[in-house]
Amino acid sequence: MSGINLVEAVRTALARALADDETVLVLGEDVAKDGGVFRATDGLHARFGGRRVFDTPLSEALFAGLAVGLSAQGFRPVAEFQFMGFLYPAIDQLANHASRLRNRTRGRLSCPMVVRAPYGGGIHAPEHHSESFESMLAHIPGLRVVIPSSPRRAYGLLLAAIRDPDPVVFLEPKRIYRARREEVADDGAAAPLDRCFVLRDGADLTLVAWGASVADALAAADALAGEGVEATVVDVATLKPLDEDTLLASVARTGRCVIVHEAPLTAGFGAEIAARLVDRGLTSLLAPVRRVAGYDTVMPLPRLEHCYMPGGPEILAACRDVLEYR
Amino acid sequence: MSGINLVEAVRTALARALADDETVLVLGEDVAKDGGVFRATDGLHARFGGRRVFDTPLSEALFAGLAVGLSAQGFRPVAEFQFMGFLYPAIDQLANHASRLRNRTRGRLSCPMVVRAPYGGGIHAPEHHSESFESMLAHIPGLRVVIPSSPRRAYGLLLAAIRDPDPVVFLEPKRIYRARREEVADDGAAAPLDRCFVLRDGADLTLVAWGASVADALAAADALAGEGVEATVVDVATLKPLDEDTLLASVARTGRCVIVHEAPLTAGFGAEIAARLVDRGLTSLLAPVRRVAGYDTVMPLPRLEHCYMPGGPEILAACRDVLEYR
Amino acid sequence: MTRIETFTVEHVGFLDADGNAAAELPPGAGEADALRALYRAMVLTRTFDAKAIALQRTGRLGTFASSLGQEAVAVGVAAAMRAEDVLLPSFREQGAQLWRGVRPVELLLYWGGDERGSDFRDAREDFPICVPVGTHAPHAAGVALAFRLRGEARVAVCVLGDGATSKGDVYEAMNFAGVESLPVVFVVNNNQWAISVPRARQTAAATLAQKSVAAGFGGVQVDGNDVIAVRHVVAEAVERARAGGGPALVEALTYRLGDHTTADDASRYRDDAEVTERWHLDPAARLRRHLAARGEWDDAREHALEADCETRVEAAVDEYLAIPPQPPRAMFDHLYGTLPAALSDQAAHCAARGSAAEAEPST
Amino acid sequence: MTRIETFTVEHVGFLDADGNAAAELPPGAGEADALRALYRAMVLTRTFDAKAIALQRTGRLGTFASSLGQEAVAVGVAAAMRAEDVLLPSFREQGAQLWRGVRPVELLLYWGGDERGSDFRDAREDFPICVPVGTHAPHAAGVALAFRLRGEARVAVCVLGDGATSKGDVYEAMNFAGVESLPVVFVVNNNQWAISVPRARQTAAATLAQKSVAAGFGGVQVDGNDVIAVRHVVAEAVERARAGGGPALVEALTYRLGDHTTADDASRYRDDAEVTERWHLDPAARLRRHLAARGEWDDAREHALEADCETRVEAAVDEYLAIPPQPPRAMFDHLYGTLPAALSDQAAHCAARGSAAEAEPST
Ligand SMILES: Cc1ncc(C[n+]2csc(CCOP(=O)(O)OP(=O)(O)O)c2C)c(N)n1
Ligand SMILES: Cc1ncc(C[n+]2csc(CCOP(=O)(O)OP(=O)(O)O)c2C)c(N)n1
Ligand SMILES: [Mg+2]
Ligand SMILES: [Mg+2]
Repeated sequence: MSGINLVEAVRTALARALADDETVLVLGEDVAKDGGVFRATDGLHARFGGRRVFDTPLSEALFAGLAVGLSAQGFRPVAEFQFMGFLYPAIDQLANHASRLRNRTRGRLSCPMVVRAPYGGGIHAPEHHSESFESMLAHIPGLRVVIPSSPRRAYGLLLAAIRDPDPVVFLEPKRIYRARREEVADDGAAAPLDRCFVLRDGADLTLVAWGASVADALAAADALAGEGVEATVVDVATLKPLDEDTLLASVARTGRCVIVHEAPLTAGFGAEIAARLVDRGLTSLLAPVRRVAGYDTVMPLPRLEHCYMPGGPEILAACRDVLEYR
Repeated sequence: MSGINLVEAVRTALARALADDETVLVLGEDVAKDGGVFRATDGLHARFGGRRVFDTPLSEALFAGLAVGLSAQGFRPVAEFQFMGFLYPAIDQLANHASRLRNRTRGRLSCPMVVRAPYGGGIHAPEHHSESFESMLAHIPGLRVVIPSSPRRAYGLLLAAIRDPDPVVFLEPKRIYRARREEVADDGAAAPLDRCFVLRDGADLTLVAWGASVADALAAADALAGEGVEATVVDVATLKPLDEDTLLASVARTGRCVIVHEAPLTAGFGAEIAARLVDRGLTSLLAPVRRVAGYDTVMPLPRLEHCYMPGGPEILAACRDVLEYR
Repeated sequence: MTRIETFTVEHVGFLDADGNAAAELPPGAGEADALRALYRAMVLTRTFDAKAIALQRTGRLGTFASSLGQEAVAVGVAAAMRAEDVLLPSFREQGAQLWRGVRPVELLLYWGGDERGSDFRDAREDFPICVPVGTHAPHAAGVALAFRLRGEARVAVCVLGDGATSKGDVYEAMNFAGVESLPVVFVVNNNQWAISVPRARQTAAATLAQKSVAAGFGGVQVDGNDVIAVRHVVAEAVERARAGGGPALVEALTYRLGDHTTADDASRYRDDAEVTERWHLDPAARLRRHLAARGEWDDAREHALEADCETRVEAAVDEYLAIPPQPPRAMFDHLYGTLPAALSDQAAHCAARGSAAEAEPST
Repeated sequence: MTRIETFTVEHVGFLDADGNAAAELPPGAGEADALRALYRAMVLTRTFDAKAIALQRTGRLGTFASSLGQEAVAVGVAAAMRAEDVLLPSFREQGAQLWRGVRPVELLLYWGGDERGSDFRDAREDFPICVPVGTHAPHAAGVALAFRLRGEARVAVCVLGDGATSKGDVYEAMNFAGVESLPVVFVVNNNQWAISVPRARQTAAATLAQKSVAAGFGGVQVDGNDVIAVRHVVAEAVERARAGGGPALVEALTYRLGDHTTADDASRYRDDAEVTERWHLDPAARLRRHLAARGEWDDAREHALEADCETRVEAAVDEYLAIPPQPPRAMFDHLYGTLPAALSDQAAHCAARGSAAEAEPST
């Protein structure tokens, strides 16, 4: 099958950014010779050299803060966190510094940096390797939080993130790193960072998802189509700032909405979307807004992981609930 | 005026817990001789000694992890973070360890620890001293997140938190540390950790808040009463686990709901409550659920702080909107 | 300009690569029965590791971190501890865990993706494997402080990698241990690599032992492929800590002969020649040669040991493979001491889903 | 047992408490004009601090952290830097900021609760005050790496407190600076206290200078109340770093004569006697005595200086008090490079609210 998969699209975008702009740097643990544990940076060290693509010591707080210092000096560092579960020590730098430096200094200093991290479950990874806490990051003012769901969007959104003048957290759904190939023109074209993508159009129901859950939502929509139900599928893509208008417009039409995410339900980002709908879209709601999400439990180790992950059956059950609601 | 204020209630509860249970420890920065920068631990070092009440080095990640080790060994450490803005470095220990140790070991080891932090704005504090990110913590499975809104509840909830067999984040709204005195019987009675408190009853509207915003909500309810509108005011108190039933029951009656919090709107905990209402309470909703929250901005420095904080006028405006909605 | 402080780092080793005593063994350190026990433990660990890799390769275990070539560190450390001490391992100290009574089947369960693997039947106070690198160092300080508060003569032993020494929390924990003079020993299992990042890119410090200078206590380097030296140096540190002498840092120099984990391919970033070279320092062969030269080991014993290790590991594998997964609802069972009512719907949903779900492979 | 590494810490000081040269001054270090400039900067800093405290006490400034008694550290550090270097201060280095061109009115705006105070008209690349202790250390490493990547002969200078040396991120930053041999100098402004926690409870390390041993580079201790020594030692470190010699750590021993901040009451936790004792080591008096003994300072100059500092600070205060707050919508103006459309409603709401709001006191 031709085309490239999502992790290759990430790599292609990184290479393009490194080639186009000499202020772009790639750093993190094992990103140089090893090419990243998922090979997202494979070949970049050989091609762009150790000055531009380098390994840091095993110090997540350090390299987040390093990116703050580098970007305040005009570089565009792209820092890879090996897994999202190891990003916690960097939240301090993201919340107290990266997201604020521009505001604190009235624009004198700023942080055009990107933080990348593979996230999410479903690959039978070891303990602490399957986390999704995008909503925690989406709560931090001054950040952007972006999550691609396909190779093409990964390429365009990552380029946009790198070119953005402010800090962007770019979360890569590792469950679909190699799930699907598609043709991605390496044309340097960035995708918009402030827009949801409507991937499928239907008048009966709006399915909202991001990351790896988008494929699940599309599959559910396919299944529903077989039953004569036409669902719109929205890939949120940029959680922060949130393109509320696209979501409201879709639900204004369908009146029914199911939101899907892997992260635990409580205070997950699905809540924000539901809250926007009940604030500005109440009149259009013909049914409760359902969230199909992870349980409020610690992500179980691999043997039970499949019982945690919200999947096809859960999504379809929620859709049917919402569709049957009168 | 007789009675004690909120910070004194915290101190009274700490003293009671230290006296009742010799496994209870108090630790943090400046909690010993200095008695904490807000004096929450004043006198405890003198009374219980340096073995039970001690200063740590300036290392937030350390003392969060220290509490994990101590509690796994059967102690009940109560760790004070000087301000919530300095709790970020401890999120790693809370999310990757404290909240999981019991689950990871199938109950063999557990973390009966409490993390206390003054939080929120409104006292003209320096930069980084006015943060509210309770929703980030409420997203972490295995934690409890508790926020008192009065001296009496502070006393009872803190005792409950200390006695709870699992890690509890106890956030103290410093804006009302000294706002109001009330009689608090030092009777060792804990308040329930899984319940919202209905502070005022009214059939026209449900006002939901926690922490310092509860007083604002009550004031708004008073103002509305003057206009003949009777509002229920719910103090959420325990954000996680959330007592959804009390909230649903109230909105089932009033049909109208306004949620108030200081934290930035997006992915704030208000979203979770709104999402629950639109999931399970849609039919009772007579109006959009409004969130009166902080802007999605960095908390401004003191000169503009009052323009960030959601206050009386904002709450009343939202209430009127919701009340007038047909 | 006045010199106000001087610090030194010492290196300790007894056996050379051929197993000859290059330095005089400390009194008692050469006792044959004890050395044979160490040797057996190293071979058991190696057998376990090899089997775990094989299980992973055939889809019956998750990602696994082998300790090939590093067995002397884990075994030496564990042998230096008392049963009542507490071990806080990282994820490559199965040799220490096995010595301390963690059962092979428990390790397999853990790496096979089952939380019950961390519910050790014995070693009840030992910490589970720690994956987020270095984050267990503050726990070790907490455990040590607990011992001190209760007046117990026990010691916490925290093992971490060379990469972990770059983590701020490890430094913070050492610094606090220094302040409180806690009964805790930090052992750096320096296998020269943190995945693909070599030791030299991790820090400019000439030794990792000197990391403790920043925390105000001593550090010592030991030949980590010399189990006698590891046991001796760690035991000295542990007993000093037990006696109130405060914390210590031990850097054990060893080498990761295998891939970082089964998910890694070390040939991408390091020379095979380097690995071949390092095989000459194999800690198990070294001790075997030492014992053999003293007439305390022979082929018959070797074959018996191999067979015994095989049998024990095979038995554990059989036991492991026969254990059905927990029911889905298990993810709620130990989330809190008592499940909050607010979660009962979720738990019920999960339980129902479990009974509906078709079984998935155990990794 | 073989000794494999030895590390030493040196202490540097030139002037004794009376201002006499106890050791020979380095060549050029005694130049009178330069010393008078240092003295003037210390007195200006002290005048500024006193005024800021007065403003706070009368409700016209927010919480403020005075540097009383520590002026020699801030001034000495700044005097050792070149204009093109970058300063990353904590929150008690106004002496260094003023030297580098940050205007008193900007400092007042900042502490008065106005973000414009960190939009320095000059010193455009210097970092703003850092409140979360130690978190600016990684930034300093990043700035230094930026210099190196661009091939610029510039140095990042990061000043932090004794308490900050307990933070893991400070260690991580030093460690990385060591690995990359970055042009960065870390200066520990050791004023013996972190709010109420004395230096001895912060770490068991005999000196804070030795913290860099863990990071593989040198540390030196300097008498932080001897501005000549501070300037000299920091300049040596800065120039070595500029020349490619890598990072350094300088511990400056001084004392916080005042409260931690205006929100603090140090009498709760420390003896007045200790403070009185430490007044004898006052760095400003020391340099004045030194200059006076050399005939390079006199009462007339002192009075002129006092008057000049008063005038400059008063002018800054007047300017500060006359600056109206930003409009409320300012909180959206620099949140992002371009405000996302998704936030325009919020910004409009805020703007409207501002026009309605009655003015509040500026703290
Ligand atoms: C905080 C954190 N960051 C990253 C990782 C991913 N990771 C797992 S092991 C490892 C290298 C660890 O090196 P070292 O400490 O030397 O231990 P070793 O694996 O060599 O035993 C890394 C980067 C992790 N587990 N935790
Ligand atoms: C990470 C963090 N924790 C706690 C605080 C609260 N706090 C402000 S200053 C301070 C003490 C700092 O001591 P030191 O580093 O010695 O600097 P000094 O104030 O003495 O100049 C503390 C604990 C903070 N600002 N940041
Ligand atoms: Mg290693
Ligand atoms: Mg200090």
